[in-house]
Amino acid sequence: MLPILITLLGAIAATLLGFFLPRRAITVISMVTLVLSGVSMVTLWNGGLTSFNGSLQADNVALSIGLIILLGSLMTLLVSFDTAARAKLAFPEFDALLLYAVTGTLLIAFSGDLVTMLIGLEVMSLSGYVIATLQNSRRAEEAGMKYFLLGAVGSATLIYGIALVYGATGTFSYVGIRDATAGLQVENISLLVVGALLLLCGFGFKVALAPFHQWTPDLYSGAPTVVGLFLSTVVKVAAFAGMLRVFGGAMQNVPAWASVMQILIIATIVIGNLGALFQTNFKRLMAYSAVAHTGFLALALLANPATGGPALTYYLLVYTLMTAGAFAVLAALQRTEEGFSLDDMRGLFYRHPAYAVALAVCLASLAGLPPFAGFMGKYLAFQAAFQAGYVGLTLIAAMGSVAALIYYLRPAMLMFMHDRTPAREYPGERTPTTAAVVLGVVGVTVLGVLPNLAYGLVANPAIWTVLAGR
Amino acid sequence: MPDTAWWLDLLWTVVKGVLVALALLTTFAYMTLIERRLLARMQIRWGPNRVGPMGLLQPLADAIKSIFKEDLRITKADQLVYTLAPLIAITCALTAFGGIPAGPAGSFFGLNPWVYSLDVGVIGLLAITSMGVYGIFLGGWASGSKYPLLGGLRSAAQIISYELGMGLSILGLLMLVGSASFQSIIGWQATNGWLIVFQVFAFATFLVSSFAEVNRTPFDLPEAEQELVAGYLTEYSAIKWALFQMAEYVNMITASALMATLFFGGYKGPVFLDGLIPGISNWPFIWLILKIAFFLFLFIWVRATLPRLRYDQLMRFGWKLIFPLSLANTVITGFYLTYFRGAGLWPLGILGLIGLVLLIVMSDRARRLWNTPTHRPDAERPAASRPVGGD
Amino acid sequence: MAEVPTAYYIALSGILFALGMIGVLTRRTAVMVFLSVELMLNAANLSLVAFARAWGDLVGQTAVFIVMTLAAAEVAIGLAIIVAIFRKRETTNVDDLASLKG
Amino acid sequence: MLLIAGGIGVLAVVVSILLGPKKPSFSKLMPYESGNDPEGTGRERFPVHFYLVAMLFIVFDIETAFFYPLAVAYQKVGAFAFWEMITFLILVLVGYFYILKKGVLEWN
Amino acid sequence: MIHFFIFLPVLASLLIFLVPVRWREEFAGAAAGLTLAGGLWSWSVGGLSYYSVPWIPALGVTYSVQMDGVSLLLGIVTAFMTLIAIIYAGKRIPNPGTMLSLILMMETGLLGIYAARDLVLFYVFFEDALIPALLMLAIYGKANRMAALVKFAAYTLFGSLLMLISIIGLKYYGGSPTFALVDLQAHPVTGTLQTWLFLGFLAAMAVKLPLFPMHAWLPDFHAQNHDSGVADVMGTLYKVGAYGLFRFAVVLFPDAMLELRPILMGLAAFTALYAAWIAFSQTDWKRLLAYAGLSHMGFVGLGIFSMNETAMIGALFLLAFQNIYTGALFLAAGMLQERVGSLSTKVGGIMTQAGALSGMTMTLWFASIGVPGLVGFVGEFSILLGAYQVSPWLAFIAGLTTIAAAAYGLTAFQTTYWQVRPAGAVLAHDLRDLDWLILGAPIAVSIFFGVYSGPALALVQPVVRTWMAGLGGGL
Repeated sequence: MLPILITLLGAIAATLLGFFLPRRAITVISMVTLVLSGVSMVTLWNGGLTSFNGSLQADNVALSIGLIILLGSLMTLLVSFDTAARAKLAFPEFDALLLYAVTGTLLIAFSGDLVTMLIGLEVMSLSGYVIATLQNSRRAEEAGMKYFLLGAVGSATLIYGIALVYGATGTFSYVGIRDATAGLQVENISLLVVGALLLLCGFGFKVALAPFHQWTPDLYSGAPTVVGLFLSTVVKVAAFAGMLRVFGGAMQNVPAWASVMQILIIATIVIGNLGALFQTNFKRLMAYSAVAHTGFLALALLANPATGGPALTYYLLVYTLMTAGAFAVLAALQRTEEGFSLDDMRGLFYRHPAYAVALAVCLASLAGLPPFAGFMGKYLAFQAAFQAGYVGLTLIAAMGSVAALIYYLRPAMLMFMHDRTPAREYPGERTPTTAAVVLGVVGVTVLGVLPNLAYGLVANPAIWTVLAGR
Repeated sequence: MPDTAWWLDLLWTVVKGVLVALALLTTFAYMTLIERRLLARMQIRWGPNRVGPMGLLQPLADAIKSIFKEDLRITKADQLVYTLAPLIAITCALTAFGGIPAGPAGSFFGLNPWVYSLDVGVIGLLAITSMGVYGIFLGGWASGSKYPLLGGLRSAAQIISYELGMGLSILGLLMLVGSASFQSIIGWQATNGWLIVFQVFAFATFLVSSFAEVNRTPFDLPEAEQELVAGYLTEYSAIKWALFQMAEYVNMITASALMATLFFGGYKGPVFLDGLIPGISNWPFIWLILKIAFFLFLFIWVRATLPRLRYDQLMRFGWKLIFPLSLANTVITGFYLTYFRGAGLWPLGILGLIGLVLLIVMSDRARRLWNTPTHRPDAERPAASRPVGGD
Repeated sequence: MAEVPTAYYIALSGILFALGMIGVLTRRTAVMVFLSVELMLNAANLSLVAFARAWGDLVGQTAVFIVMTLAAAEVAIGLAIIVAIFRKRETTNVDDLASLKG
Repeated sequence: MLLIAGGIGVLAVVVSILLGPKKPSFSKLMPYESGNDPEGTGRERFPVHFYLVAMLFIVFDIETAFFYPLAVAYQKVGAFAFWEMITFLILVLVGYFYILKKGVLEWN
Repeated sequence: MIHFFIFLPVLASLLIFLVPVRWREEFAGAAAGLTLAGGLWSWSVGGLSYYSVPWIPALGVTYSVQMDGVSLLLGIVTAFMTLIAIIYAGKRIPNPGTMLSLILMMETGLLGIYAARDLVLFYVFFEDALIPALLMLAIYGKANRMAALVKFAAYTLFGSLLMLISIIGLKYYGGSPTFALVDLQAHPVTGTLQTWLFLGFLAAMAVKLPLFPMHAWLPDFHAQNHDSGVADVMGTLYKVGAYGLFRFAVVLFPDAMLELRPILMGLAAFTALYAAWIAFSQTDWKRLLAYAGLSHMGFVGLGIFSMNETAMIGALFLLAFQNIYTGALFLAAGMLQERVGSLSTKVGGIMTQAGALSGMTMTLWFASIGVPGLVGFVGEFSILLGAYQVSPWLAFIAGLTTIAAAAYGLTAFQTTYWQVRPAGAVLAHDLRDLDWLILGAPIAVSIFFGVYSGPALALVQPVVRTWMAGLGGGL
């Protein structure tokens, strides 16, 4: 409750103070807000508080995902601090909307029933649409439009799914749904299954599972880089949090969704990885990589919550760090919002050695190479899925990672190849962005070497058995 | 009502509906006449007095003229919408009135003196009336011409702006009554006294909003001849034009009825008259019609008295004055009800009165809110890059 | 009057939803796609109300309220985006938005 | 029943329209532009301000819509309702203040 | 101590960037020397004992390391060759900081592979060694390195991800509490499942070994690497497939290995012969050496797969020392390239101008083709001896390889060093200062252990014996 309120207050402050203070001050305030919210989350740890009759529950699941969200948002703000002006995004509204979106994402993570989740999701999505379109350019608008249209379709599907689930169970609360689905009545089951599948589709739109992923590449590459960073990390984390709550907690007993999910995951992994193989623009590559990672993340989701939950949480954290790190490097170095083409990256190591190494670390982590955390994330996801009996799926995912390695490898290696052309990167000052990069790189490395730092916190299976709430 | 006679029920409803519609149309017809006469009187001239005795047949003549006039079809218009628009306008206008009770239940020859009744009568009525804006906007758009388009836009903007003030101003009232059905509101007033007493401030804002809602002076910008020829009506003629006019007047009647019902006890007369003629306060129709007549007169009176606002003033007036004021009224009422309910209701009336007086005293300052031309040179603007709501 | 069975409402809402979905899939102008989405939302509302009645439960109706709000917010933002695009390109055809390829 | 009352109106109107004579139309049925030949289409873009007003209306109307149930149930809920309302209002007023500052409510 | 041994190089590889440019070579050399000293010290105390702490307790991943005889031998060889490579790199590559760092980083990966007693840890080090290998190729490679890179990475990852899944499956199906080798051993998986898991594991090892159908990345990898041969040395060391099979597969999948023994041995023998055959037609030194190495690895594979004690000892012995002479040969090829600007085997006439270089190269070649008295012979002979007990025919086929090796090795040597030097060719100078050490030290080691293989065998033998004993007395 408190963390959400703090971010909300921050958002309001950013909205109103935007008229009186310079943008950077607003950004600082926003960051302070996020930190405060994080602190309040830490104090709530193990508290297991609920409010509004269980509509909001601050259990450890919510808190850990909330912290991931805050981390991603903080990195976004850090990056925006000095690149927003270049990206023509230097409005206080950007910070305000960002915080509103964060509020929404936290609502999802803390949600205890479908309606709260829906509100959070929409607050997040709506702010997201605006953020994506905020930059006054054709690219951003086009990206935002696609995002919006498909996102709206996703929302509608989701809402219809919620309606059907409500019809089948007579309740919105996760606990209620779980209890109701424990002893299924026959006449309701078809309703329930259809509802669950619609929910799955709706969430599929939000997290970009394969047949519903079309907006992703356009959005992540068309929107300003900072925005791409935010949307591909925080928003995705939140959508997964929602899925975790709904499918891992409330609807664990509902039949059929898991098998459909399997198909979606296969499609996602195949399409995401194959799509990324043929990209020539780094931003688009990252976009497809985000799709591919969705598949891996969903793999953890599919598994039994006791193992899949911590795996998903850890993976989300790592995913946030490495994706944000990569985008941050991109934001620091790019001259235009189109980002780099892969050719631009040739020889980056000799022009900006530190950035290149940082990017290489992020890419290696994304590719799942040890000792970086991406490996552990992938490993945990595979293990969770494997233990849940999805052996074939795990094999397919492993094959997908091979493709993934190749397309991450190409840019990573190109950076280290000699190149005589003059620098094409943006030369200016960019300390805060660098801070974000450092955060990402250090996080990825430390968590890779000592995964237990994060995993140990969430690994207690007890907190995952009450995913739906008490 | 037994289930078996649903068709009978339906039949009676239809009959009542037709009656109401006819009554409204007749009122509309004579309203035009009365308005012209009254205006003329106020401006010290005669007004129509040729057709029939005292010009009483003038409305009939007008009607015949409208019907037999050529129905122009503008080449650039979107024919379907062009035809549909006045229909929407009049339908909404007529429908809205049906929900207002004209007497106690069963007082109309054993039937209920209303066409339909909803639990959320006030809200339903507001909803239906606000649908009328489609008629106006679509009419303006479908004409395929510039003046109507702008006129339609303007009036749509105006109507929706004042819709807010209107909707908000009755909130305090609803809080007091605790129900949104007309029956309960009237019943509450019968026991506790007219709501105007307790919600005088709300009434003020409601009244102003009603004027704007029905596009009457001083808010009849959409039809401002000097600026936009005849607004959304420019390309309309004959019966369609008449329908729009009709809708406007019917809306006026509805607004009057609404004000009467919400703030002036509805179909109930003053209770003290019961002492003279027992039961007089419960006579159907008569009280409502009287009250409506009073408000209609007010409409005409104001038209004769006040000048028209400029469009920017109009919008600012709605957004910066009416909207916050009605909100404030709501909050104050809410606060009072929560913490001083035990003290009775009359202080609320005094509070409202004080507010109104304050507003009038401070009217010069208040006016600055909406009346100052806020022309800012472009250079002063924060670079146009600041997006507003996504533009 | 006789009660209308809940199943009828659900069937109707299902049809509405399907129509909306078809609209989304076949229409090419942003506004029409958008309208179809609204249709889908209202289908959801309809079924929510029907279910709320069937369960004798007010929560479903509350949810409708919220969904309506969401729909409204979506309209506001969606139209803003569509208008912004239209003003730049004079088209809202989704197929014309193809500067991001790959 | 609500529809029937509306239907009456529609019916009456349709009949009256049918009654009206439709003499052959003139070719001069062009949009009125103070006697000038009309230029361009009549469906021009209109000032974005109108969109804004429409959007604001949506936002605040929804707000009002939220208030109605609250108002009706107000006395039953008690003090919680008041604070609920205040919280909600503050949020709404943030938006109001924002648009005020943005100058959306200014018409030049 | 064991952690110091494993992680000193990676520490140095990071710290090296803090060291002033002109001192970097010395710094790296000192670090590598220190590591080697650590290895030798461990040898003197008889290995480093088992150490295990939970790493990710919730998942049963442990950090378990140990340096027993086999690990130690391979570790010391790695440390030794790393030192050699660093010395040469410092001399040959201008501004070698990055290269030195990568070399050291890779050393840690390799030492980790040898020390790891936990499958996940093993996997981590396994992949970890890959990154510097890739970077060496990317930074210092030749024009077509991208293709080689992608091929290398794709093969490797393909295999290792399958291995990862089979690692997960191993714990899951066996019901072991942790991934530590001891626990996995105590909770074996049996039956068909074991075969499947073994196949997954094998996929990774076969790529690294490399075994016949998985070998395609190898020649490109070497051919595209930097001329100096430094990267190739490290690449050679990276061929740890046989070790992985020995360390994990033999104990975890004994049934599967026995079941598949004929096929695998056949493949290994075929690999050895096939590679030798291909090597025969190579005209590029590095490709030639790559195929020669492949051929050796076929031998090693044959030894491991035969599940025979003698053969296995020989295989590990060969695995360790093959690194030394093949690595040194790569460096020798690098020196040749440095002198004549070409890696062609048709240069001709080097012997007359750079006698010492030629002589040393020849000695190394002899070691490589298994001339008795040199270290290669001991390994190859043991393998053949052991394999003969299992499958005489396959041993015979593999034995042909030694003849083929002599043929391709001597032919190449002849055309490069003896054949008449074409007129007007660049004058190739002979070995200078450190060159002596770089080639001399490996030769010394080769000769020493070729003649007196006892100490090395003493390291390997007990481990293999215990291993085989654990399988019921060996076969």
